[in-house]
Amino acid sequence: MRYLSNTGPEQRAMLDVIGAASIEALLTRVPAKARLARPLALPAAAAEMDLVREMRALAAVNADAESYTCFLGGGAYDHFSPTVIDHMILRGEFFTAYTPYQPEASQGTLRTIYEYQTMIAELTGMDVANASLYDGGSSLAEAALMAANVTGRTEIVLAAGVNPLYRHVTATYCQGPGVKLRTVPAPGGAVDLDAAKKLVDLKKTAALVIQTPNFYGCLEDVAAAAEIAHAAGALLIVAADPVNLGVLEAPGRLGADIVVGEGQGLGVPLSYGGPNLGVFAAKKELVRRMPGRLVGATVDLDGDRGFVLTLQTREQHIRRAKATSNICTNVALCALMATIYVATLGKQGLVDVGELSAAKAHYAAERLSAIPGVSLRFPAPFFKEFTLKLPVSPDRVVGKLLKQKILAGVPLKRFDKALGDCLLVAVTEKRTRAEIDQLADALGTAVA
Amino acid sequence: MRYLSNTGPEQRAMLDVIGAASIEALLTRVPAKARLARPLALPAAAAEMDLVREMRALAAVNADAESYTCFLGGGAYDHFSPTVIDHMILRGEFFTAYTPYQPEASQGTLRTIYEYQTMIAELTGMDVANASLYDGGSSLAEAALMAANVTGRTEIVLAAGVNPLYRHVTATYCQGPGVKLRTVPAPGGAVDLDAAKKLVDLKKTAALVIQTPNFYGCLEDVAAAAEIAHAAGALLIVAADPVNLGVLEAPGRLGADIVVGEGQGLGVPLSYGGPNLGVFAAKKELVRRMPGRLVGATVDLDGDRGFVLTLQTREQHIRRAKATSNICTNVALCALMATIYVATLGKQGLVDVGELSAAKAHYAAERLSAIPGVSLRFPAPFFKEFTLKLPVSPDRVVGKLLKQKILAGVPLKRFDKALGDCLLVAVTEKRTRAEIDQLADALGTAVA
Amino acid sequence: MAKQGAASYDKLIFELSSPGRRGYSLPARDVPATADVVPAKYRRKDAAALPEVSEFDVVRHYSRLSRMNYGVDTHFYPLGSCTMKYNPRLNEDMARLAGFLRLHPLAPEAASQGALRLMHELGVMLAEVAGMDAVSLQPAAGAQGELAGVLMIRAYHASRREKRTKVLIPDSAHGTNPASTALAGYDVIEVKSNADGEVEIDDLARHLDTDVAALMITVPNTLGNFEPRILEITGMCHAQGVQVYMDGANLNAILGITRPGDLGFDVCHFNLHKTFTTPHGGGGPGSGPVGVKAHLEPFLPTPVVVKKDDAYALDWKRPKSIGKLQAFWGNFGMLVRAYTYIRTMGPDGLRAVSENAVLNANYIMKRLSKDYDVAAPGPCMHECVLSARRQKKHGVTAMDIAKRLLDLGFYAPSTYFPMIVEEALMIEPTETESKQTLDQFCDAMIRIAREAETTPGLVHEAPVTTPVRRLDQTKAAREPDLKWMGGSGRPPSPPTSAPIGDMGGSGRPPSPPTSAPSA
Amino acid sequence: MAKQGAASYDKLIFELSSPGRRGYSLPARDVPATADVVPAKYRRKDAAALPEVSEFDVVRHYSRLSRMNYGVDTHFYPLGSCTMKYNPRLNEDMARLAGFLRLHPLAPEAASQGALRLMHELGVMLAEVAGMDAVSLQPAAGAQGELAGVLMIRAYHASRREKRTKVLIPDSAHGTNPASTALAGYDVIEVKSNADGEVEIDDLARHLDTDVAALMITVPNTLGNFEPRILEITGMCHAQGVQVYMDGANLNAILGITRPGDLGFDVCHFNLHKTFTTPHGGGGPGSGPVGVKAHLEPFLPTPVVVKKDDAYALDWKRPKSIGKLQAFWGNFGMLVRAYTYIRTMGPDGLRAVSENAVLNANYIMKRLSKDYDVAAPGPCMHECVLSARRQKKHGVTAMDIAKRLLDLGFYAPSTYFPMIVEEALMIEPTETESKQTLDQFCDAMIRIAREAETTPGLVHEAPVTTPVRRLDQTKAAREPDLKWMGGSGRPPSPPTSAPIGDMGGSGRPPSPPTSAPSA
Ligand SMILES: Cc1ncc(COP(=O)(O)O)c(C=O)c1O
Ligand SMILES: Cc1ncc(COP(=O)(O)O)c(C=O)c1O
Repeated sequence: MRYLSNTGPEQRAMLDVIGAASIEALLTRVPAKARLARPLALPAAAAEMDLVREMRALAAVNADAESYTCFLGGGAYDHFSPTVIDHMILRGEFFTAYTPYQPEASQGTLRTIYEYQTMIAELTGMDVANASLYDGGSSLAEAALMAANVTGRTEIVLAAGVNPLYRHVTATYCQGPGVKLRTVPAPGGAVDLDAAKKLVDLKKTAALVIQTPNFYGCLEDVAAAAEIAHAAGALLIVAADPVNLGVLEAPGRLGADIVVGEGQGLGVPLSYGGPNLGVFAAKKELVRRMPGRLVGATVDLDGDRGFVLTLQTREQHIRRAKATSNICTNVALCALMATIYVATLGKQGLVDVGELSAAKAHYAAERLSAIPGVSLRFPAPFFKEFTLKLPVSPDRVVGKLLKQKILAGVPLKRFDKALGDCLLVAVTEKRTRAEIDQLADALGTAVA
Repeated sequence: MRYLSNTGPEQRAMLDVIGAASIEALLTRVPAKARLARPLALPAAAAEMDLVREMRALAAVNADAESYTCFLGGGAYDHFSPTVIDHMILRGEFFTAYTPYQPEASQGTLRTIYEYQTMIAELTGMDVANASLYDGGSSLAEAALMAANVTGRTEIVLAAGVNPLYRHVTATYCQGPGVKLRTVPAPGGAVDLDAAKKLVDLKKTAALVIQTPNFYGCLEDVAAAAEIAHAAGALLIVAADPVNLGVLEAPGRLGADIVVGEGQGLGVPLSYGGPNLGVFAAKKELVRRMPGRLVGATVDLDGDRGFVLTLQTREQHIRRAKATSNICTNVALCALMATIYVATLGKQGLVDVGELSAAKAHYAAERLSAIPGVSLRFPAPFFKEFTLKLPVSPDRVVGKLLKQKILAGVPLKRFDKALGDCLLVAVTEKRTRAEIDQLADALGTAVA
Repeated sequence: MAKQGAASYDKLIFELSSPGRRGYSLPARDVPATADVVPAKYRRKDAAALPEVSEFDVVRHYSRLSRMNYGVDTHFYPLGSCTMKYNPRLNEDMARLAGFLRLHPLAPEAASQGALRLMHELGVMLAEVAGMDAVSLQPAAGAQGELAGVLMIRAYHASRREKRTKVLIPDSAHGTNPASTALAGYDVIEVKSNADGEVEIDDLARHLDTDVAALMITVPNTLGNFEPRILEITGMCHAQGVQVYMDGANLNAILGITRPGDLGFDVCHFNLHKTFTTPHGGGGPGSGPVGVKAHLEPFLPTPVVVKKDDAYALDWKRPKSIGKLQAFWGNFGMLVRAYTYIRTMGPDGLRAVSENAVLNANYIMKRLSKDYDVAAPGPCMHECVLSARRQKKHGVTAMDIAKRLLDLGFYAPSTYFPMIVEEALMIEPTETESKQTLDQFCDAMIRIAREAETTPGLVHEAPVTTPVRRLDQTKAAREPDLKWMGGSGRPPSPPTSAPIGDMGGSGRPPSPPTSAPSA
Repeated sequence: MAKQGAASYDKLIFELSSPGRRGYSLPARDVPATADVVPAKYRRKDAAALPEVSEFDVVRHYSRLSRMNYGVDTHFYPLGSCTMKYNPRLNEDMARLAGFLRLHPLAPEAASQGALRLMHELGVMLAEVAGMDAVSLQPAAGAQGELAGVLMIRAYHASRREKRTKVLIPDSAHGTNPASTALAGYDVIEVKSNADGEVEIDDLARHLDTDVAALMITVPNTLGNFEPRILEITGMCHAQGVQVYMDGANLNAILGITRPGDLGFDVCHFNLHKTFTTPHGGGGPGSGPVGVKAHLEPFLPTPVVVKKDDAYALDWKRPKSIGKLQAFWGNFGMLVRAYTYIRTMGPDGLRAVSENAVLNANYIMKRLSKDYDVAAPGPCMHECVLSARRQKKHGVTAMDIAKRLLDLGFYAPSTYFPMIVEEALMIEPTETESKQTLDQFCDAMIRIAREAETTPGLVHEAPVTTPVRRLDQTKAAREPDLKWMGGSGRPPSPPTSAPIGDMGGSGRPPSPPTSAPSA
């Protein structure tokens, strides 16, 4: 019981003060009928060294990106993360603190969130960013609902290139409010803008949603999409990976009204898909309709600069059923990781990460599409991720390369039947030329 | 250059203030003849992710106690170490601080050292312990010189069971002062007390030195040794492993005048033999002759309790050539690890560690000595370590078991020609019965 | 003076920036430079204005900022409803094993067996703890667990062709309860609580009808009391075909003592970041698994982790599922921590957790009952709610008391929650705190009660030892300054107060902090 | 007020102890209980009085204690002669790789090739940096490196049948120089330094004779200046068969600029915990490798790491070796850190280190030269020494200034070292500090200079923001209280002032702290 404090004598002394004969005597309000008469059926307590041994074995079974060469993407990426991040978030004052409701005792957290909001606003080119939502998927869902509330409309039009997992989450969130989702096809990889124009309705459409680069890796024409959305009085929601925005244009500069995205690439570990970092930024006109926490600068009693949670009337703890969202706990510590990541990489670092990833991805695409029977599935330009068409089952190829400690890519069958012969390959700045060449050679053999 | 701060423009601005044309202009006192005309011949700077990859590979070729089952001892032991230790010493305020010369800005370090001194004094049964020396070997050397200084005598008598590496270090330190070393044999594993009595000289002997358990794992009779030493007006120096002292009697209670030892077992990682923790404790009459730093409690301007480095007139920075030792930097952070270790394990934990280690060691001794041709080399009682006599070359046995990821023990040939057929086996509380059985089975096959 | 030394640090990372300074090192490009791999039209026109600092700048800056926080590691944190217990270091280590930390969510199932097995086992363990039949680990936090739970109830009724439009929630509930329920498309109906924070059975009966989809309540309730008539309540609901949802945020009070399932609940969520020691991280991430009885299992979020023979897999074929809540499988890193914790404690340990949590809360309530009004008579469970009514008479509010505590070396209790208690001070000590700490805290609280009578000015002045003191919340809301504008001091032009199609977003400043609940 | 809040924490771990409380969990015994495996006569009669606390007690206690420290991470640390530069986090990670951290020193060489290779390569790199022919990594710190170096010189002379009894050391030397030399059995002869801290060539010449074994000097010297006539000095020595030892503690000033070997030195040690970024850890551990020219190589400590073909080994057959300095091979954990650092910086990076270290020191010296006396005219190298002579006239000493700096958010410079400078303030900024930080520090120093004239009381009052203020050093030395005695307050009976056979150990209290050098 190394996590418990009270010893027998201490319990006794406390009970005496309370005036209770036993701890049992404090539990009398729990109906006898509902009392658990047996111990919980759980494994017995494990000593530290035994549990460590067992957990190491359990972890060792997994093909992680440290012991395997990882070309997996689809919304989570094996980007480089400077070691200072973990050292800083392990400061107990950061990771064991609660939501900064008492600003005087929380300036550390509040300042880092304010820095985070500034960084995200700058990267996305938006006026304001919130303190984080759960992940890219729920951020998109919240954006869709916000658009519906703001516009008073009931339909969301999504490009087919939007990550199907995000579309799935959005559909879940839209059930209650009864917001309808419609999809615009993307035959060439990028969204069919003419089809979008037709689908976007002057009365019903609350927002047009695109992702760039999209799930298939293709870059979208944000400005054109903005025109279509705004022409119909709808908002443009853009999903983007902030780690790409050192090189790619900020969606805000191209007309986005809301920018969401998965911020995992900004120094947040893969961790089998969670916790992630839900990025959410918007135009300032929309700030009072935004979901999630906001930190603002103000002054204290002595006129010194200080930071507080602000515009809380949007939130559930004050507005309850009328809140802009039900979110309470967010992913503050992941936002801190991203803050430290952006601080460490900085202005030039994010450019380097983007350029390196793009260069390596294009080198990989060249090498791979040179393999007989293998080709790029879509003509549209891509950034760090691309879709390959294979002559044999992608699952089999992936299985074969796994034996060579290569995570070759994500088979798209599960996401889109029509792409059953496709493999989604992502290449970050971490992949070396040697690793890419190995992938090409191994894949060449696997499809031969 | 991520560790450097000044940018070109900043350098320029600073040079302008200084009134120098260039940094070169600040180096004019360095004789041109001695200037290095070429870049240092060192590997080019490595990027973080590249260096990590390379270092991982370098570390992976070592047979560490995490991936191998370790039965090695001989002065370093694979004891359990609670994870909180590393989390606490990674607090920047601890590990990036200097020696606490400014007490007001160093109370954290000073308090932990005071706690450490108290814990070591309690474990060893001595009046005072210092803030640490380098390791067990240099602690013994310092004790020998201190004994010579205190008594004004010139000879040290060491039991043959004292760790040969410590004896080697002691011999090195004694060259300058011209202190002579003599050795008492230990045919039965424990020191021959009669021989000791003969060797201890009423005029020349400054101290008798024993280690318990000794290098061969045998327990020594401290009280008897104390009688012999004191009868000759010499001091008794006892080398002991503090992690054993939850179960074994404190040498101080048995007449030791100085207790030294290697404190690595108290939560300090093996780290290929360094940094270690030099434990040094003595009777209070000897405090002003002790080597190393001492922290004392005192009061501040407001009468509040506070801690400072004290009795510094013993030390090199004040006494220079007349100092009790030349030590300056010690191993403060290792002492902090030991402090947190003892705090976490506490009163009962150190008993458990000792009892478990002893029980497992004796189980192992039983299993191993049951193997045909294998026997315990010495009759004397042991604690967590013992010497085995093998029918075939210990080096060959060790080599064979290494292939089965077992570090079987330390061949004694290198340390004592006469024990060329012996293997030193240590068993800590970390070894499971299954691991011990594996060792026995593997060794049985290897010698068959 | 409080603002001298390190405490006076007032920099933002941007204010340390120096053009050209670098805090990272990346390898040189080792592939040919294929010109314009990214067409100009997609490229950023001008570089993002991000900090340019050294690695050392980063380490010193964030080390200093961290020192401006109170954390559980450094301060007693009696924040009611938040279960601020010790966050075991072993959890952190285990979550950082490369096999877990560096595992990609889309790695082949065959290559993720260790992770899937851990999730499957954790689900089974949580189901046992709550007396539920199945658990989904996907919700990212309690609120999302609530959403998932209510959506499952909704899908359940729909599957039975029942149109029910209302969900009943006590007025003492946490804000996320009504918020999640509304998000799930239900009308929220408030049920009155009596003075002890217990559900008014008559009021409940009055509301119960076939239009009610569910009752959502917190057990123990937000006053820290166990609903004595809970079985009656769940029974009444079921009699009307009403599903009962238990907000499990207070589960720390009943581990091994009783189970939501045994109390008649159909759904309940867990806050792994409360009961199961995953760290709060300054606001998150958390994890909010949701458990259900068998009749709701078909509606669980997809995918579900299943075990076939000795292999584990993600089951996507769930036709009745409510869908997905986040892109991947859940906050896995938090799951590893919770799993490590449960394995460390074992069944006896978990029960001892609740027993000691209850003991500690009652001890505090008893020691403070002379100097403060107790919101509801004891015995309480894992937390107790006091009211600063009496102190208010001297002009000292719950917030003043909270601020004063900061000076005395303690974080503050939750204030102004639950809303049904005037000047509420909600205190949850948790089982990991020692009697010594509780006594120090009680002594401080009693000292403040005295100060309220004798030297209220001292309490109003507080805090004086913190880096900043009593920040201007109104200014913050009136002139939102939500990002750094180059230190021009000039805040961004305030948002246009009435955005198009405003559906209730108020332009007025928020109610003053004194009445903003903190939990 | 400074003592409120967390700063006021005044517990020792023993004072948190509660009988029966546990902070650990060990497995149950899985082997048969062989009765009395340890005979009673060897057993402890009564259990050691150690703390009994929970794991949480440990974490909170040491987290709080840490906050009572200033570290490089949190404060500018201009401690002269100590090179308090940023300690890279990557070094810490690499030293913690299981293959290094968990490697047993007596593991078979065949199973330690990675570790041996790292040591071999580091030795080669350090030799290149210093222009030496061979390096031993065994010394645990600078002082032990000195001892090893002087012992090698001793063995060298002995091997040539020369009896030399004296070692010359400038009066400006660090205390370990004479201490190590005396320990090696030599008479220490002080050589005068001139006002600039440079060796008095004439005084040196006067002392140089065939009875002198070595000259030991620090380059740059402890006033931060480079000996302009160093080649002449080493030449003079060699002419007399005198070996020259360079204390390499100040190597941070000359990386890639010049090398001890090229300056004519026969031996020099390195402080990896200064120049090569291994952390100081609150006083240690460090690492003090020693480099030598070829003629001294036979005398290196055993064992030496050697490379045969592609295999690495420990060579124990060193008949002329001075022996061992510590039980094993050196402070390996520190070697991994230093290796990681050198590989990270590369040759250009290391040279830039020294250039910026020199630039930063000269910048500070220049900015403070109006308000403080400069000990020696510049340009200085990596550090500069000021004198508070002027301030002393107003009754403000170097120590007062140091204490005042603590209130202003800076650690203090080294004070009263070197001893040849009155009221010395020795300032070493290091290359990792930014101009912004240096400017803040200089502003603070100038402010204090003003305060010394206008409001000296303020400076004497300092520090006021620290947990304790101006501790009573005399009481500490007169009534030594060196361990916790159950909080009885009663200090242990003071040591008998004159132990048997006293050879100089003084009973009198130490010279007051104002004159105790801190470096
Ligand atoms: C009673 C109660 N319910 C629900 C929640 C919401 O949980 P989360 O913050 O994890 O979304 C909380 C957390 O503050 C709570 O205290
Ligand atoms: C000039 C000088 N020489 C020698 C030393 C001693 O080095 P160490 O403390 O590593 O023994 C120091 C360290 O303070 C020093 O500054």
